[in-house]
Amino acid sequence: MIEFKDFVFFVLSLVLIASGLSVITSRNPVTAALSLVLAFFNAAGIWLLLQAEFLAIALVLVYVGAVMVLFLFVVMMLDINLDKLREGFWDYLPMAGFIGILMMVEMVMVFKTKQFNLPPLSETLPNASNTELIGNTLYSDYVLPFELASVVLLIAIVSAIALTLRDRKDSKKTNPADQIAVKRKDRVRLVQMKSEEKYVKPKAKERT
Amino acid sequence: MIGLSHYLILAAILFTISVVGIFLNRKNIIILLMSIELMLLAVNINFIAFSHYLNDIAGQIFVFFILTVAAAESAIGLAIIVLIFRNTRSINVDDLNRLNG
Amino acid sequence: MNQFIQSDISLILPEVFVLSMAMIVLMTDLFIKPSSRWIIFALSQLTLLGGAYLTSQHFNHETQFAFSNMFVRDGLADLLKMMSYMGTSLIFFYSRSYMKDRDLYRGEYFSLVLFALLGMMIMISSHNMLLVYMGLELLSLCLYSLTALDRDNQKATESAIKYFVLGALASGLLLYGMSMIYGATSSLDLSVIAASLLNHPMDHAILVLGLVFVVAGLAFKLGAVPFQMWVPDVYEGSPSSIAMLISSVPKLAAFAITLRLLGDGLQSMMVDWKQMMLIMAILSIGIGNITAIAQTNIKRMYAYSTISHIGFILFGLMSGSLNGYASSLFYVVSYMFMTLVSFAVLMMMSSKNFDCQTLEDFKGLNKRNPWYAFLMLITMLSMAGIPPTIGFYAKFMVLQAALDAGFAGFVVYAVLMALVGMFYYMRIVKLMYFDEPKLKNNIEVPIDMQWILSTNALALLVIGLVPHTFMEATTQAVALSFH
Amino acid sequence: MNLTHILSYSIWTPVFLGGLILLLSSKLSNTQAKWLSLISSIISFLITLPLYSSFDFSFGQFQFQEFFHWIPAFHINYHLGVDGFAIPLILLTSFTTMIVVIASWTSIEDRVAQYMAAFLIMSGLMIGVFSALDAMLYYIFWEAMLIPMFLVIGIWGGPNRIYATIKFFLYTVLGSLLMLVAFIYLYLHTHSFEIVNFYNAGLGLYPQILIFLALFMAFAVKIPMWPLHTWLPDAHVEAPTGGSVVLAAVMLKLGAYSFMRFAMPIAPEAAFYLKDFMVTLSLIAILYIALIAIVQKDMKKLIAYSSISHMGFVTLGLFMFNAIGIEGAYVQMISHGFISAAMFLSVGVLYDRLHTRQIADYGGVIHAMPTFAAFAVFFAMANCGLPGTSGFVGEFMVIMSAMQNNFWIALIAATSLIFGAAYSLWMVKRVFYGEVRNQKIKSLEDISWREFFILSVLAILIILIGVYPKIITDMTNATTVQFLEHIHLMKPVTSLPMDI
Amino acid sequence: MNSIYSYLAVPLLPLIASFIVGILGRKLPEFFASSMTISSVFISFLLSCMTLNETLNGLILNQTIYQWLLTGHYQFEVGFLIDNLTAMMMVVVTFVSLMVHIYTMGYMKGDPGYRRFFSYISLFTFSMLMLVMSNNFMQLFFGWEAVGLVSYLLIGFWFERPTAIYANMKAFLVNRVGDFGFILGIAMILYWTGSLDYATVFKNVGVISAHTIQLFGQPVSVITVICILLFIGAMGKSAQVPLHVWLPDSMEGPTPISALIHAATMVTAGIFMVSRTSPLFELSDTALSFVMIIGAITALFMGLLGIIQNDIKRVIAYSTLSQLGYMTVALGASAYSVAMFHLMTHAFFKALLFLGAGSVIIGMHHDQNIQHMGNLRKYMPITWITFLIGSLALIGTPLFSGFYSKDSLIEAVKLSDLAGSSFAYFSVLVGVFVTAFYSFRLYFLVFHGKEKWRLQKLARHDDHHHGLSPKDNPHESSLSITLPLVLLAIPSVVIGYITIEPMLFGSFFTKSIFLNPEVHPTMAHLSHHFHEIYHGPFGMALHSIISLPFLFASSGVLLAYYCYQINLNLPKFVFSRTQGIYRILENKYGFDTFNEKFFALGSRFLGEKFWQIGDIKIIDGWLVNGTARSIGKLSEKIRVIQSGYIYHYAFAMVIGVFLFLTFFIKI
Repeated sequence: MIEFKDFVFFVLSLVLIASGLSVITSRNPVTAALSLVLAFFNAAGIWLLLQAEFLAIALVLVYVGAVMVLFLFVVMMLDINLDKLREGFWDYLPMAGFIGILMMVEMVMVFKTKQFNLPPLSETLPNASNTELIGNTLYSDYVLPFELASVVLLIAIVSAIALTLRDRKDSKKTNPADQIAVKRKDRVRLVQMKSEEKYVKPKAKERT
Repeated sequence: MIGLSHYLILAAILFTISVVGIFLNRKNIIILLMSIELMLLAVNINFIAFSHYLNDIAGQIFVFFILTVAAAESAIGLAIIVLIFRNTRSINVDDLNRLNG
Repeated sequence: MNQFIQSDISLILPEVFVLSMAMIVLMTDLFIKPSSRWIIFALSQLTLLGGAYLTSQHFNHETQFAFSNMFVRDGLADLLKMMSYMGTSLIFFYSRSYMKDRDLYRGEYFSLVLFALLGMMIMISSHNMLLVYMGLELLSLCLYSLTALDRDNQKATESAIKYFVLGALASGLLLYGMSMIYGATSSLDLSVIAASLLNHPMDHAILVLGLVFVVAGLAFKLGAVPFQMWVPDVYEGSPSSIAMLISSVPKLAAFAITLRLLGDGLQSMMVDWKQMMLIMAILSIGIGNITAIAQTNIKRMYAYSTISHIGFILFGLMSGSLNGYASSLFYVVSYMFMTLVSFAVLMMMSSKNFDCQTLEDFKGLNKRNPWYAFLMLITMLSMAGIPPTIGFYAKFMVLQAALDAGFAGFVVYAVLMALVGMFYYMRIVKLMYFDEPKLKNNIEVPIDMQWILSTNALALLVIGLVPHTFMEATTQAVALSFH
Repeated sequence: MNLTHILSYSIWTPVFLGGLILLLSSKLSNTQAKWLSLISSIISFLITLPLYSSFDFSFGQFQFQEFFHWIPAFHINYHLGVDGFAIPLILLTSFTTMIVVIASWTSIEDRVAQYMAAFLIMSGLMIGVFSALDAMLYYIFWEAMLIPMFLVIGIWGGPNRIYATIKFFLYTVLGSLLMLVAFIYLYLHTHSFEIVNFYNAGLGLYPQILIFLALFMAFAVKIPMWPLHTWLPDAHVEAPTGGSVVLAAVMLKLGAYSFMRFAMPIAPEAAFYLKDFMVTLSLIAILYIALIAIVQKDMKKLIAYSSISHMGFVTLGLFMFNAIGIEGAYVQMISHGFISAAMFLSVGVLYDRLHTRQIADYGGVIHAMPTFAAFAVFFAMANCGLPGTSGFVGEFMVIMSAMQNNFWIALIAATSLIFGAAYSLWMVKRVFYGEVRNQKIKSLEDISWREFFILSVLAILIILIGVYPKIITDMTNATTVQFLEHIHLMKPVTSLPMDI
Repeated sequence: MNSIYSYLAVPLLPLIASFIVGILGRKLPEFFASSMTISSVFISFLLSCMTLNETLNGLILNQTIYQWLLTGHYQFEVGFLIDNLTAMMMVVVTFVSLMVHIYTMGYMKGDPGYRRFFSYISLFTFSMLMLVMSNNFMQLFFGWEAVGLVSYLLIGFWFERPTAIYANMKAFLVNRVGDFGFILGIAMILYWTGSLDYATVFKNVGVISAHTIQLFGQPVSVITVICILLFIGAMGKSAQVPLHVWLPDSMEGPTPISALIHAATMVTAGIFMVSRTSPLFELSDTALSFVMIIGAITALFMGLLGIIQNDIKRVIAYSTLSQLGYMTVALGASAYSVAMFHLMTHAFFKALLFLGAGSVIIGMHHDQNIQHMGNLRKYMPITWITFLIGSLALIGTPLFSGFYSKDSLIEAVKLSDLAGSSFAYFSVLVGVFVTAFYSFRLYFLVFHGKEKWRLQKLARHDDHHHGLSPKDNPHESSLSITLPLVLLAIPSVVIGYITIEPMLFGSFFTKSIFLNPEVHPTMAHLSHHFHEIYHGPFGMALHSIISLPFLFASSGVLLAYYCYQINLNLPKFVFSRTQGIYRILENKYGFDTFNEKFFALGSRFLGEKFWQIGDIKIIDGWLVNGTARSIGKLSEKIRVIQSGYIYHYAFAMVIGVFLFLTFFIKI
């Protein structure tokens, strides 16, 4: 007799796997991104089954709400020629699939050991809620990584700006500091030429 | 009866899918990034499953950080992709072979 | 639930200082004119000096933990941090004119490098898998963006995406492995993991599954075969100064987490990871040295040389003894100083419109500038492991440890491969000394860099003559950290 | 005179002076550099003289020992000391350096200071090899010495110098890396790098054989023994005269010396066990290489092959395991040091004038250069082992000792009497005798006073050793006795096979 | 003179003179060079005579001068053994050397190498004295090789001549082949007796005589092996078949050295050495037979070659070879003293013949072809007379010195009962005829008959020999040339008569040469004949008239007279009828061709192959460069893996993980 929870797990899992496959096989990156969103939703559901409510919510909020939107932005922004994008896929599939399946079988065989056939825990968790528990731990034992996580985010910001922010080439922006610092010799060059003699082409001087 | 190993097997399958995705995808770098997200998701499922069955919150904390970092990582990854697109007008994986040998 | 107390802060003071200074650098950059960038430079160097000062305050004390045993401060950590400061400082010095010439001499460069340094320091001191991961990502993210910093350069961006994708894959592998180990031991703390592995014999398969993934992730960071593929491309594609950074200091951190995760946390799995390392070491030494021969791009050659050096470092690690760890530590530190000089000379020879990249560019260096040729000679000899240079002792210690551990056949193999390696190091010497120069322009180097570079290169020789203090320091650091 | 640190002075004086000249190289004119180098080399030579005069030769143990802990972490010590085997070679080294400096007086024009400095530094390092009593110290000197030679051949060498020098380098390093492995193995076994402790390591036969083979690779390359010899002709041909002289006179001896210092006493049972192997290689060197020498068209190559053939006598003598063989090998080493140096200098004299080393380009040189030709014929005679010259003594002793072992070994060794004469004299015939081949030879100038001086000093030494070889064996007798005692202690010789 | 050091002067004086003349060279006046060396040799000669006198009074000195080498329990010393044998050799050497020195003053006048020549021959005198005075094998070997060196230098004295420099190298190399055996013999002596000192060796030799060694699977007596090896050395130096090939070619050197080195002294070193080591040879009949057969072959077949030679020096050279064969036969017959006796007489008359030939050559303006000469007695009386005396002595005319030595020798061979003695006897008998024939063929062609240089067609046929123009007359040579001829002619006549009794049958050699009368009774029989049948030297001469050797000799002379004085066409006719034999003789039995083809070309072929295939192709090409090349190729292959595609890189990583999983997970 399959319990309802188990049934939910299997449904979520199947959809998760299907959407995962869709991510890597879809022709259109937009489809892929949306498949990924679906995958995240299903994963969130599974996490709920595992009583990780806070993370399930966070996953939906952060990933579906922010990260995947960013992905979609980029996908839309970059004008990609879709026709070319699927060449060679089937050529490599047998090899890749073969290795992938073998690896999976190996891993699955490991998980089939008794060690991990733990029964589900009793429903009685510590009296605090999941979120509270995470919060308490995060700000005490895990304060150092938490601070570091902020640094990581800072780095992401700094890098993203440093890499992508650029002045538009066609804007006529001038730098006042440069303008003030300009000297006469930068702009005017006096060339002395003898009038009678044959014109000798002056050597091109490097501009300072 | 659903046990820990079910979750682990699910994660393993997802992990494999994402890995296969990385070397199956010849064309679009963005899908590579998505595969990586998928891979992290698999890892997260592992951690949460363990956390649940071991009754230990550390796993969930780890997932929290993985989520954070993964977000930052995507930002940088996308920034690099944008740069590539600006430089070569292509995000075709096959075009990225100027460096070899 | 632990309250973090004063002592926690005092132990982590160097990291705090570096972090704050990195932010100060970041902020300062917004408010100064491009012509006053020297302030940034000075601030950065000051950061390193301050970090070194703060680290030295506790130097070589007994092992102390902070932040719920997450953060460890021990001999190994202190030594590696000091070396990281030195390495980073040298990188700033060496890359100054190179970056200026390429218009990369910006605030982000300094702050990102300092953030990366912070990541490395965290890695070095981490005693918890989560912290390992955080440090690693801190470092990696900085390196990804630094690689792409020369953003209009196609090669740089290409190498950045390669580095990024493969790095993310490696992080995924590492995380997967960590999750397995967490599942098996129900802890992220390395000591607890070690203890629980020792006390509760676990199912072997699941641990090996975790171990394989962890090893793969670590091997990627170190650049060991078959996880080395990114190394040559990133070295070649990224600006020389960034390649210098990637090839040098992070190896210390990677070494540290390898040692901590495997040597400390998973020491009861030694039988397994020893063999994995052996395989990787053999492949790295072989493929690194052999492939390097065919290279015409000097940075790629350095990359393969790095791979072969990593093979040697793994040789030391896989001995699984304190002796072996110490030898690897010695190796990785001396490797860092060697590689710094080798890249520095490369950058010295580059000019505004010219990037020294190919072996040809080294032709006749002795005629153009005998002193740099001499410094490069020392470095190449050191890389090749010819006495009396530091590189020789590095190889010597590693081989000694490996032989002690009973890997006689592999030692002979390593030695033969080192011979193959000598061929391409000597080829550079040949180009510098025996060939006529192709380029005629003078090599102009600021006076301070001349001195620092000379000191650095001569140190390879001088420490080679009196290596004892250095050896003792590494041996002691390992002895203090592993009981 | 306080001789406590005489060995250190012997090693570091030339290194220091060489380094000084190197540092000043941009500021010195060529003439200044030459004189400075000459003075340096003379000082370095004089410093080594007390080693001879103050050594107690009746006592074969290590003397003039210096000791301090250098790398305590690995029990590596700065331990120097010499016995009867080392002193003649040290003197030979410092002497050769002096000769090389004088010989290169006019032939080197380019980067004189660097050239001279390389030889001075090399000289110090080679003395270091001869006097190190710590295996690691020895190894470091051994490898470090390669670098100046590598540069000398590569920078001042002939047209194919790069191939030659890289071959030289890699060949040598190949051997020495295996030696390093052997040393480390011994270190792990004895927890010391002291050579004396290695002697008493008490290894079984199987590890001994492995150790011996590893050391063999290093030393056999250096000597060089067939089939590891092919670097030598190339290196000699391409090297400048000074390089060839040092290479032949001293560097080859390092290999043989190391057999006496390391391979044989550390692994005596293996040495016995592999005796036939070593003897076979030596005999191949003597016979096969001599035949090759006959057909050489390049003078230097001919002499290089002749060197290999002569060094075959050294290894043959060593592996006869009797006093006369070992001392014969030793005398042969010293003698070859002088003779090969003289031969290479003679080729250098010709090369400086005509810039060719092809035998076919010469003929009738004696008409233009009678004095020089007299020297050349004399050295050729010494090279083919004429009694009364030093070349005879070593060959004689080794043949004598070979006969103690086996008639056929002696027979093959003695063929060198014929083939040695064949290649030496045939070269003399083609180069010096006959009618004047061309106008260039007719206008050759006879040797200068400087060249005359060097060649006559060498000639006198060659005759001296030939007439009174006891001068060398007096130095080695006591050490030889100990050496054999040590080896026989490890494995007593019951009786040597009598059937011939 | 009773300290050993006083004898040092004998060899050292010529050495010092040689060094002074050699090193100062052109800075010395010619006169100074010659007078200096001559006086030093003269003093040596006087001292040698005094030494001989002392030894005749019973002096035997065996003493070390200095220790040459000490190694293990072996010691090698330099020392002198002064006894009758040595003293006799010293006198012969210094006397002939002195004669040659004096002769050279005239012969080499005006040659640019005048001083060099004196330096060389003085050096030779030193070397030869060291050889004969040595008291051990090591020093013997020193002298042995040193005379070889001087011989090398002197044969190539005119170094611009290709033939000369070819001949000197050949001489040295062939000698080296002999020395190769010699040094092996020495090595065996050292091994079996523990010393190289004559006295010690001879003392210990009895102990080893019973020992055998395995050689090619056969047990061979140690003594036999030693003796044969030593004799190989003697074969080289004393030009015995098949190592004789260098001696005829050595005539490329100036004539005085042909007299000194290649006739009188150096080539007899082998004979001397065997006599000196008679205690060894006495113990091995096999070795003696070997010696005898080699000697016999040399004596007969080399003599035959003399018949067809036209170069005056070559005729004498083959004669020398033949006579050396005689001496060797005597050694083989265990008649060492006879060999020594013949050595001495031969030294005088052969030196005389060579010097006479030199005089003729000067007279003929360096034309050496006897077919261009004739009737020279008219122009060169002294040379003629002395040359005739030399020839008579050579063929063994009774009462001449050669007679006594040669007849005794033939008698000794006849009496010997060793294996091969009958063949040897046949050879030496026929050899007498042959000797007589070619000697007088030479004599008649040179000193009698028509003056053939006056025939126009013969003039200037030769490139570098000047020759006499048809209108010129040869002149008698100067005093410095004729004086030695006369001085040598005297002993050539009388020395045999005077010394046969003490040398052969008296006690002269008894202390130097060891004889085992029970085994080898030859000398005893000979002595018996001499004393009981002939009653002294004169009786011996009378008796010989009816002996076989005399018959052979006189018929040889008569045949020569007939062929070259009466029927001049006969030789040509005979030669044309016996083309095959003539061809063989002309090619000298093919030894030269064989050596050139087999040894010279063979070793060069081997060397070339070893070099090109062994060194260049296999070791360098395959092993050294091949390894480098294959690593390079491997490198090019491996770098292809680094394709530049991310998915390949990722694939590599995943494969790595996969393989690790497969290897390490054990479920």
